[in-house]
Amino acid sequence: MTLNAWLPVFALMTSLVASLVIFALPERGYRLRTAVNLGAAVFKLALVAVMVWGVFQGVEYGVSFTMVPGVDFVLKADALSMMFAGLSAVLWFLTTIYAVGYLEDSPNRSRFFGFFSLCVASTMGIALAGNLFTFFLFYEMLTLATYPLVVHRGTERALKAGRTYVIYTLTGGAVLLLAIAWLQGLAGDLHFQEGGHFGGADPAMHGSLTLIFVLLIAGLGVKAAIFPLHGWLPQAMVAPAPVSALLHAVAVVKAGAFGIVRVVYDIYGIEASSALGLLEPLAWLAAFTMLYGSVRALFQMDLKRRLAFSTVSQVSYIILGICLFGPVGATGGLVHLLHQGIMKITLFFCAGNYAETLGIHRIDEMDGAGRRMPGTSLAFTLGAFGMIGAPPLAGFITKWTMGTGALAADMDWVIAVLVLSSVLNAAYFLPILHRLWFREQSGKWPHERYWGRLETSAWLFWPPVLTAVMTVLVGVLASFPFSPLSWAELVVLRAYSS
Amino acid sequence: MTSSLLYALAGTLLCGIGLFGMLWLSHLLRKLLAFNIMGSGVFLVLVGLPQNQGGPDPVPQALVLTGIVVAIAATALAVVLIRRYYHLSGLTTLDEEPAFREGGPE
Amino acid sequence: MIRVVRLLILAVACLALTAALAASIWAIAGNPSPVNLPQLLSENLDRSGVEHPVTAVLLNFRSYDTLLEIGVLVIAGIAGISMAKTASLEDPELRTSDALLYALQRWFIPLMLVLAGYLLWAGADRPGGAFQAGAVLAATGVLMRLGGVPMEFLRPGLLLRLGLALGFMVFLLVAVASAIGGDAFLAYPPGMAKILIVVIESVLTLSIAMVLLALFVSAPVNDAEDPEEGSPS
Amino acid sequence: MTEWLLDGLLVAALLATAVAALLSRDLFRAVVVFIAFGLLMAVAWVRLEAPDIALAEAAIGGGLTGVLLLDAVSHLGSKWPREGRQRGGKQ
Amino acid sequence: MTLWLMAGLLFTPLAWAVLTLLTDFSRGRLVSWVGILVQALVSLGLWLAVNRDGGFYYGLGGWDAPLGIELRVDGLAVTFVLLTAVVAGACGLHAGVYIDPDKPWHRYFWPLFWFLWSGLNAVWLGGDLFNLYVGLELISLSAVGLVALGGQAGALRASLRYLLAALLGSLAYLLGVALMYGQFGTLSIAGVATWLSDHPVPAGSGMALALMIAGLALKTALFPLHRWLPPAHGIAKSPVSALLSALVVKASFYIAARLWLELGQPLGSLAAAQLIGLLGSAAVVWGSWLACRQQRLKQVVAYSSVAQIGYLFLLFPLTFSVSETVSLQAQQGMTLQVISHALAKAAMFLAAGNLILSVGSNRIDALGGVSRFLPFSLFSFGLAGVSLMSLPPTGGFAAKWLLLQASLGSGQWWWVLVLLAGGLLSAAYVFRIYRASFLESSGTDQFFHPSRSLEVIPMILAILALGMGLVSDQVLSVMALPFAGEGAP
Repeated sequence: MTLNAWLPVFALMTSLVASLVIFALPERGYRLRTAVNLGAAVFKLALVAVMVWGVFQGVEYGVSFTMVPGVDFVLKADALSMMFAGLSAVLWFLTTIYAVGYLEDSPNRSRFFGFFSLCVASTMGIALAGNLFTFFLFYEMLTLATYPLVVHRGTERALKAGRTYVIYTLTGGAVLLLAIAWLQGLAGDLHFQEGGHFGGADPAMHGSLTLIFVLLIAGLGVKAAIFPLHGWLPQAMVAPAPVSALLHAVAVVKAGAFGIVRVVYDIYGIEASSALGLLEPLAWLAAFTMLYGSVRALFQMDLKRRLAFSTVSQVSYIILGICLFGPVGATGGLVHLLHQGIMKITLFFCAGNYAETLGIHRIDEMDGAGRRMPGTSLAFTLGAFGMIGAPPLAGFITKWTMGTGALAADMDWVIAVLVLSSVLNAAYFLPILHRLWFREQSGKWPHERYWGRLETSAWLFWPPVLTAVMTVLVGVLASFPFSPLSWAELVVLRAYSS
Repeated sequence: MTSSLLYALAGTLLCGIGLFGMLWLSHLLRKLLAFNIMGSGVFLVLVGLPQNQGGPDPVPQALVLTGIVVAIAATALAVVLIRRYYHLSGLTTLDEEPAFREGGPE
Repeated sequence: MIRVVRLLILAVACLALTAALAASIWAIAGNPSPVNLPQLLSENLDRSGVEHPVTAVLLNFRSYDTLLEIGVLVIAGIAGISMAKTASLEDPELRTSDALLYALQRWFIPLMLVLAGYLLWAGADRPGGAFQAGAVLAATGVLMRLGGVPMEFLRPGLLLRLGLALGFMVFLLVAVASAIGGDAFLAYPPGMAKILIVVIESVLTLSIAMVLLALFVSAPVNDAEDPEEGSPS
Repeated sequence: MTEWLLDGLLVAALLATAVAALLSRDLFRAVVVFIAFGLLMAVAWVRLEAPDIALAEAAIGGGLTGVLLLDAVSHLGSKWPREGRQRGGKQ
Repeated sequence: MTLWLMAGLLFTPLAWAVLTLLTDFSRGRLVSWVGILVQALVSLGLWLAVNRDGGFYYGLGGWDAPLGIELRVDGLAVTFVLLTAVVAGACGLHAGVYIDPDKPWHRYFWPLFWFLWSGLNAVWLGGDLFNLYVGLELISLSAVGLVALGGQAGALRASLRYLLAALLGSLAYLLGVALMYGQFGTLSIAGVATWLSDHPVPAGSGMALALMIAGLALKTALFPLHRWLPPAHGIAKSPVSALLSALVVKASFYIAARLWLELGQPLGSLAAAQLIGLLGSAAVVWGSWLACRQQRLKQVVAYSSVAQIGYLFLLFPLTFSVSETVSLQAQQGMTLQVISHALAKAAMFLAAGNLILSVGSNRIDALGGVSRFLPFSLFSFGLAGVSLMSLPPTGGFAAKWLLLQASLGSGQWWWVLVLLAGGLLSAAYVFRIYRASFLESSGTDQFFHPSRSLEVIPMILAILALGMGLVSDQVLSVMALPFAGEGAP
C-alpha cells in the first residue's frame, strides 16, 4: 500500500488517537491536554489540505478491507468527501480553541475533550466513508460520541435532553440500518460512486428502491433535523456552547445532510432519483421545513433556541438544493453545506460568549451588548446578515445560486420559498441586531466576568472573529479556486458528467 | 412387543409423573423425589428401547450406570443446598418471598 | 380456583407429552436400528482387557464419559463441603443408642465391607464394579456415621480433599500417561489394559465412597457470616 | 405368560409407588415409598437383564438416596418450626 | 503435535482442578494463573493447528465412533475453545484479585472454576450425544457450586432454582438421547447425520430432536424458560456471573445449534423452526423490557443476557429450508453473536463488579457521579454496552448485520423488526445506566478505587468485543475450513 492509500486512515486516526490519549491523561493535565488537542487539530488540518490538493489534481486516496463477510470497510477521498472533511477540519480547529477557553475551570474536562475528539474522528469517518456501510458505522459512532457531550453538565435537564437525543438518533439509526441492509441484499455492497448505481435500474425494482429511499431519508433526516424529525435539536441546546456549535454547524446535522447528498448522488444517482420521482416530494418537505423552522424561530426568546430553529431551517436549504434537478441548483445546495457551517458556528460562538461573559441567555437581556462586546457583536452581525442572505456574504451566494438553479429546473415555486424564508430570517435576526446596537443597556448584566484586555477571554474572542471573517471571504472570493463555491461546482461537475 | 418395550413405555409414564411432580410440587425435597423418579423413567427408556430388538445391550447399560452416578451426585448436592437454605431462611420452597433481602449490599 | 385450573393444564400437558413420547417410542420400536453396536462391541471385547462388557464400555470404550462423570461427582463433593464451614461431625444428637442400629452395625458393617470388596473384584468379568462397590462402601460409612462413629477424616481438610480427588487423579494420570506416549488421550497401552482398569477401579471405589459420604455429613447445621459481593481484597 | 404377569405387576407397582411418593401428604412416608420405588427399580433392572444397574440401583437408589433424604427430612423441621411456612415437614 | 495439543487441552483443566483442590485460595491463585497461561497457549496452538491443517475427528482411548467417543475438532469448535480460553482466563485473573482470599470457602472456587472450564471444552469438542450430556452436567453442577459458594441464603435460593432447572433440562436432553439411540443405534451425531443423508427419515424421530432442543433451551434460558437465570447470574460473584453469562449458557445453546445444523433439516419442521424463532424474539423483547425495569445493576446485565440469548435462537428459522447463502450468513451471525456477547457480557459483569465495589451498592441510582471519578470501569462498561446495543463497529453489530442479511435474504422479514427493536431496547437499558452515572452528585470523591488490574481486564475484553467487528471476516473464515476427516464417522 502506498502512502496515498493511508492518508484517509491517518486523517481518521489523528483524532482517534488524540481522543484515547486525552482519556488517559489525568484531569489536571491541562497544558498537555490542550497541546494534544491543538496539535492533533493542526496535524489533521495539514493532512486534509494535502488531500484537498491531491483530489483537485485527480489523485485517488482510498483503502478498503473486508470487515463482515460480504461487506467492505472503505475509506476514500473524493471531491465531496473533501468538502465535508475540510469543513470539519477547519471548524474543529477553531472549536477546540474555543472549547478550551469555554470550559476553563469546569470539571470533567478530560472526559469532554476525549469525546470531543472522538466526535471529530467520527465526522472524519463520515466524510471519508466509501460506502453506505462504512458511512453507517461512523454515523452511529457519532451518536455515541455526542451523547456524553450533550449530557456533559449532568443536570436533570441535560440528561433529559440527552435521552431525547438518543431516542431520536438511535431510532433513526435503526431505520437507516434496515434500509442499508435491504439495499445490500438487493444490489450487493454499493460503493459511493459518482453518478450512482441505479441509472438503468430494472423497473421491477422500482417499488423496493422507492421504499428504501424513503427509509434512507427517514433515517438520515433525523440527524439532518428535517420536519417532523427535528424534535431533538432545540432540546440539545442545554449542552455547552462549543457542543452546540459542533452539533449544529458541523457534525451532527451536517452528517445527516451529507448522508442525503451521498444517497442521492452516489448511490441512486441524480438521474435515477429524479426518474423515480423521489426528488420532488423531498424538495417540498425541505421547503416546508425551511419555513417551519423560521417561523418557530421567530417565537423563541432564548437565544440558543432561536439559533437552533434557525438551524432546522437552514439545513433544509442543502437538501432543497440537491433536489433541484440540474447542476446549478445542486451547487447551491452543496455550497450551503459549507456556508451554513461557517455562519452558524459564528453565531453559536457569539451566543456562547454572551453567556460566558455577561451571563446573557435570553434575547431580551441583550440590549446594548454591542457596546460592551463590540468584536463579538460585529461577528454576530456578520453571521446574521449572512444568514439573511445579504450580499456579498456567504448566504447570498447560496441563495443566489439556488435561485438560478430553481429557474433552470423549472421549479419556480422555490424562488418564492427562498424569498419568504429570507424575509423570515430577517424577521428573527434583525430585532436581535437592533437590541445589540441601538438599545441602551437596561440594568446590570446577569453575570458579568472580566478577562484582562479583550472584551472576553482571548480563547473565546478569536474563533468567532475568524469565522466571521471567513463568512465575508467565502462570499467575496466565491469565484476563486478552492473557494467553497468553486469546489462545489467541481463536485457537481463530476456528479453530472458521469 | 417384548417386555423391554413394556419397561420403556413404563419409563415414559414415569417421566410424565416425574415431570408433573417437578413442576407442580413446591416442597424442594419433593421436587427432588420427582427428579429422581423422572430420571428412573429416562433410564428405563434408555435401556428398554434398544433392547426391544437385540437382547441385552451393554452400551446403554453402561450409560445408565453413569447416569445414576450423576443423578446421585446431583441429588446429594441438592440435599446439602436445601438443608442449608432451610437452615438460613426457614423455607422449604422457592415460591414464597424470603424474609431476607436478596442481592448484595444496599 | 386458579390453582385448580393450573393443575389441570399442567396435568393435561404432562399427559399429552407422555402420550406423544409413548407414540414415538412405539414407532421407533418398529424399525430396526441401522447400527448394531452390541455386535461391534462383542467383536472388540477381547481388546478391551476385561471380560465383562459393561465394565469394558465404562472403563475402556467410553472411559472419557466415566472420567468426566467422576469429575461431576467430585464437583458435587466440593460444592457440598464448601457449605460446611465448621465441622458438625460431633453433633451429639447423632449419637444413638438404638439397639437395632447397634446390632446392624455390629453385623452389617463387616459384611458390607466384604460385599464392597467382592463387587470391586467381580467387576472385571461379572456384574459389579467401582460404582456399586463405592456405593456399598458409602452406605457402610453412612451406617457407621449414624451409629456415631467419629470419622475424623471427613473433616474438611487436606485429607478429605485428597480422598475426594484420589480416584480422579489416578484416572487422569493414566489417561495422560498414554497421551505422553504419543497415543490418544485415555488409550491404554496394549497389554496393560487389565491392570490399569483394576487400579483405576480400586481408587475410584474409595473416592466415590468418600464423595458420597462427605456429601452426607456436610449437610450443614451451622451459621455463617454473609459473604457479600464487593469485598475488596 | 407368568413372565408377562410379573412384568405387568412390576410396572404397575412402579407407577403406583411413584405416584404415591409424590402425592403422599407426609414427607417422611413419601421418602419411605420412594425407597420402595428404588428397590422395585432394582428388580426391574434384573428383568431387563441389567444386573450391573440392578446392583447400583439397590445400593444407591434404595440405600444411599433413601438415607440421604430421610436424614434431610428429619432435619427440615427441626429448626424454625414455623406453622404454615412449610407443608409436609417432619411427621 | 496436534495429538499432544489435544491431550493438553483435555488434561490441563482437569489436572488443575485437582491441584487447586489441594491448596488454599492464595496458592491456588498462583497455580491457576500458571494453568490459565498453559491452557491459553494450548488453545491458541490448537486453533492455529486447525487453522493450518483443517479439522479432524479425535477418537478418545483410541476407539472410533460408534464404539468409542469421538471429539469433533473443527473450526467452529476450536474458535469457541479459544474464546473460552480468553474469557475464562480473564475471569480467572480477575477473580484472583477480586475474591477475598481470607474466607475459607473461597478455596473451592478454583477447583470448581477448572471443572467448569473442562466441561466447556468437552462440550465445544463433543461429537457424542451422551458425552455431551456428561459435559453439560459437569458445567451445570460446577456452575451451581460457584453460585452457591459462600452459602448465603439468597445465593442458595438462586442456585437451587438454577440446579433444578439445569437438572430438568438435562433429563429432557437425556430422554432425547435415549430415543436417538433407540432409533439409530449410535450416539455419534455425525453417524446419525451420515445415515440420514442417504436414508428416508424413519417415523417418530422428530420427537428425539424436539426433546433435546427443549431441554437445551431450558438450560440456555430461552423465553419462557428464563426465570432461573437472572437471580443466579445476578447474585453470584461478578467473575462467576461473567463466566455464567458469557460461556455457560452458550454451551447448551451450542449443542442445540449443532444438533439443529446437522439434523434439523431431516428431522425438524418449519413450524418448529418458526416457533423457536418466535420464542427467541419474545426473549429479546421481554428480556430487554425487564432489564429496563431493574433497580440493581447486575440484574440489568443478567436480564440483558436473556435478551441477547434470544438473538441466537433466530438461527433456527434462518437455517431451515433456506438457500446455502442465507444459511451460511445465519450461522456466521450466530457465531459472531456468541463470541461478541461472550466478550461484551464478561466485560460488563466484571466492570459492574468493579463499579459495585467502588460505590458499595449494587443499585443503579447509586452510580451518580461515577463518570467523574471512575471513568475507567465505566468506560469498559460503556464499550461493552455498545456491543450489546449492536452498534458499529462492534462484533455485536457484525452479527446483527449478518442476521439482518439472512432474514432479508430468506424473505423472513419479521425477524428484521425483532433485530431492530432489540437493538433499540438494549440501548434503552444501557443508556439508563450511562444516564445514572452522568448525573452529577456532590462534588467530592468518596468512592473506593479498585486496583488497576481489576479495571484493566474488563477493558481488554470490551476492546476485544469492539474489535471483533473489524476482524469478523478473518474470524469467520476459520469456520469454513475443509474438514480433514481423520477417522471418518
